Amino acid sequence: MKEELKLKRLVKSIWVFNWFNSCGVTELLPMVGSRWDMERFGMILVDSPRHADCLIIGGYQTEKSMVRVKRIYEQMPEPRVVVALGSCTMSGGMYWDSYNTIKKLEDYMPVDLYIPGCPPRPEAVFQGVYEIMKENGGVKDE
Amino acid sequence: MSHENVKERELFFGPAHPGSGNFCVKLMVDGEKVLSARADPGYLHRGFEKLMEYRDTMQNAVLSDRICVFEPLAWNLVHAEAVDGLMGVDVPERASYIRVIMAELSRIQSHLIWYGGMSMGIGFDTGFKMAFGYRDYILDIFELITGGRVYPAGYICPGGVRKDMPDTAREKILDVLKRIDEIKMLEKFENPTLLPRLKNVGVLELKDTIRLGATGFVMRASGMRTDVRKDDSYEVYDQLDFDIPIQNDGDAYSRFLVGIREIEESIKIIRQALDELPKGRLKPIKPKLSTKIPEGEIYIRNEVARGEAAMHMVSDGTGSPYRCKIRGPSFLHMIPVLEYLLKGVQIADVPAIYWSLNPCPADMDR
Amino acid sequence: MSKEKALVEKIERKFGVKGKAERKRIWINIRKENMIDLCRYLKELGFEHLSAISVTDFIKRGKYELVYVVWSYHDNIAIIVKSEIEREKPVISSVTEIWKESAQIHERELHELFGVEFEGNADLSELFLENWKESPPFRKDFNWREYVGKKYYYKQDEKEKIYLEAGI
Amino acid sequence: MRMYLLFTGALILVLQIWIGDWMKLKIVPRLLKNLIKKPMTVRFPNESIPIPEGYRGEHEYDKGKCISCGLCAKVCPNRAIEMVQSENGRKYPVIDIGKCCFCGLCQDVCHTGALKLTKNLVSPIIVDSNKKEKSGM
Repeated sequence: MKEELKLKRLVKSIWVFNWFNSCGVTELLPMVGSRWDMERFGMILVDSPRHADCLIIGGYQTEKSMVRVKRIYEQMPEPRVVVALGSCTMSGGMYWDSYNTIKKLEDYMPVDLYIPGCPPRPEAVFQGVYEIMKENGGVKDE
Repeated sequence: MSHENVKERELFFGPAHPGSGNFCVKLMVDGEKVLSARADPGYLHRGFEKLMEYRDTMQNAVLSDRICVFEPLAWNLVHAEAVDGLMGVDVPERASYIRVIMAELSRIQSHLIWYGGMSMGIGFDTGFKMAFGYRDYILDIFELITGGRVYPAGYICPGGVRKDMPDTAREKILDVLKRIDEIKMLEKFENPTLLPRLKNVGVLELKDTIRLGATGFVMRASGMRTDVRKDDSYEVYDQLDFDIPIQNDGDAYSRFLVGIREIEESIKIIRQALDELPKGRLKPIKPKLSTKIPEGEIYIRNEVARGEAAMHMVSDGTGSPYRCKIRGPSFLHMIPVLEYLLKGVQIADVPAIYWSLNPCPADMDR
Repeated sequence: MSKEKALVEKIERKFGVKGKAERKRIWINIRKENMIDLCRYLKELGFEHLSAISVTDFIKRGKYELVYVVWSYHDNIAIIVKSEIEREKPVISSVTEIWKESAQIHERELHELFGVEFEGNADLSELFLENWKESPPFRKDFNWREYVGKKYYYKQDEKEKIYLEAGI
Repeated sequence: MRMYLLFTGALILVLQIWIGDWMKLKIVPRLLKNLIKKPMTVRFPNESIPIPEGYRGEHEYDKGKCISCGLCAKVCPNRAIEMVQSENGRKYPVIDIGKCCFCGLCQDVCHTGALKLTKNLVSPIIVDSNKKEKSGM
């Protein structure tokens, strides 16, 4: 694909792919629920990687699930964003000595945003997504 | 390969399917009918039983939150009782009551996740939004009492509870319970579009439940009145009176009905426990690096939201357990029971049956 | 306690083994050979719910200790049957013909994580790990800290010094 | 024109009663109650739920009170605390937020109260894009 044709900037609100793994589930599903309601920011839960812009890795990944995450990441169209939640994606977190979990996510796939916390609160995730959209030009500077 | 002789195709109800958590079922499908199913777990396997051998008691209490991601406090209670039993410590009366209140709150919150997941599985979006909306009020209570929204970080620890329940928590709990009572979740499912999706779908007779290892609400939905809180009672459950809701026809809807009735029972238990809560102040429990678990062996059985959770702990006198076998209820529900139930059903029923077993991939893979 | 004592005497008389009775728990040690007919006898007594099968790896004695926990819904008691097998060549006959599918899945997990051979179990295929070549991961001699240090951590990364000092 | 509206309104009501049984009309009172009730959504940027006391958030460390006993480094389940030699010869704990699981064991084990968990949240960390190309796929 020629360089300038590749769409660099994210010009619409983020659609999140439904790969709510490990501990992220208990904090991401309330975000989809009506109390935090991420749809106010235009973030919709999408069921196929083809429509998704953002892949939220919700915590530790095992060897087996890392294979699937890579395949999902390759299927996502180009202006894609990877958000990694929790300390398990940064440094192995609580399972630093487990034989089956991935210790550092950046060895396996490019990550755009780390959100510390175990698991992080919905406010922190919203703030992170806001910064991602500001970084990728999706937000008109008010 | 022409289409005539290809009868069976393999379909993945896979790890990234919107209806299924991180758990994959390989379905051999002929047209719309599922011929056979084969579970393929292991996406969340962290090797918990060996992780606990490298950590001492207080670190294990923090680690035991994450065995089942949906109900951390119930597994805290299992681990705390195993260590208390080995060390021969009997917990102060007030701490035991607080443990029961927190375990029942965690059961209500876990049933709300199940209600939301079941609605998402069969496409009833208002139920999903409502369930996760009201569950958040319980997370506010957890935040007030244990300091963490989702993970209590070992709040129920060996020897009692990490810090005492603040006095403001009582009104907050009663107010949230009133709110959950008001939403009358059952009536939302009594409509002609949802009931046929669950009525006599995935029927499990009583004689098959014991053979397949089903426990908890799956057996109660098939007509067996059994509850570990009453048969093998622990903490102060024998001093509280609550009854066990059962159904008889064992299909997806009756499993769901038993679950929702259990929420009303849990609300009754919490109200009783709050009234009988003994006065007094509990000393906060400080982690000590020198705690030694005396040599011995114990087998603890608890009733968690998904069924019977058990832990077999062997200790050899050092600070950390020598061997700690964790028996999660979803391990039996999602492999033998699900494979048995999925034979011969339509593909459209697979999410309904899957979600009717209150699946938790985390405590299946451990 | 009276029900537990009566049960323990009945089993001791029939199998000549020593049993310990606590509240709602009975602990029995038995030799590998007649463990199967004790399990069959317990199934007839009404202990039809197999709660868990677990293996404890006593590396000092060179023995695996298999633990079968069965529960009776009739008289609400759990019997824990323990029998020892060799650690190097762990082989024992399977209990799947007594407690059908629930025993089968427990044995399949223990086969993968501990390497125990269950004769008579139809399906001991892999469960949690995909094409795992090393020795069974939950044995005591498979040191996780070494394996993880080799596979995941790099010596030269400054932030991982604290893990490498932890005896990886 | 008004006569026409009244007529269709009545027709719809009759049809509704004739098709749906009376049970369905029971929902109308709850429908009105919900219309008046405030929605439960927390409008995040302007509104936020108050974080109670004792919430386990970011760390706050007071070097004066610290007697560098090293207990917090031993008790941390994630090994997030490292005792680092400082110029005056004593060792002081350094906490790596990327490893920490905010369990609060270090706060409880520290009997001089030097290490406390405050109520404020931890801010997200953006990975700058030029470093991103380096990481392997």
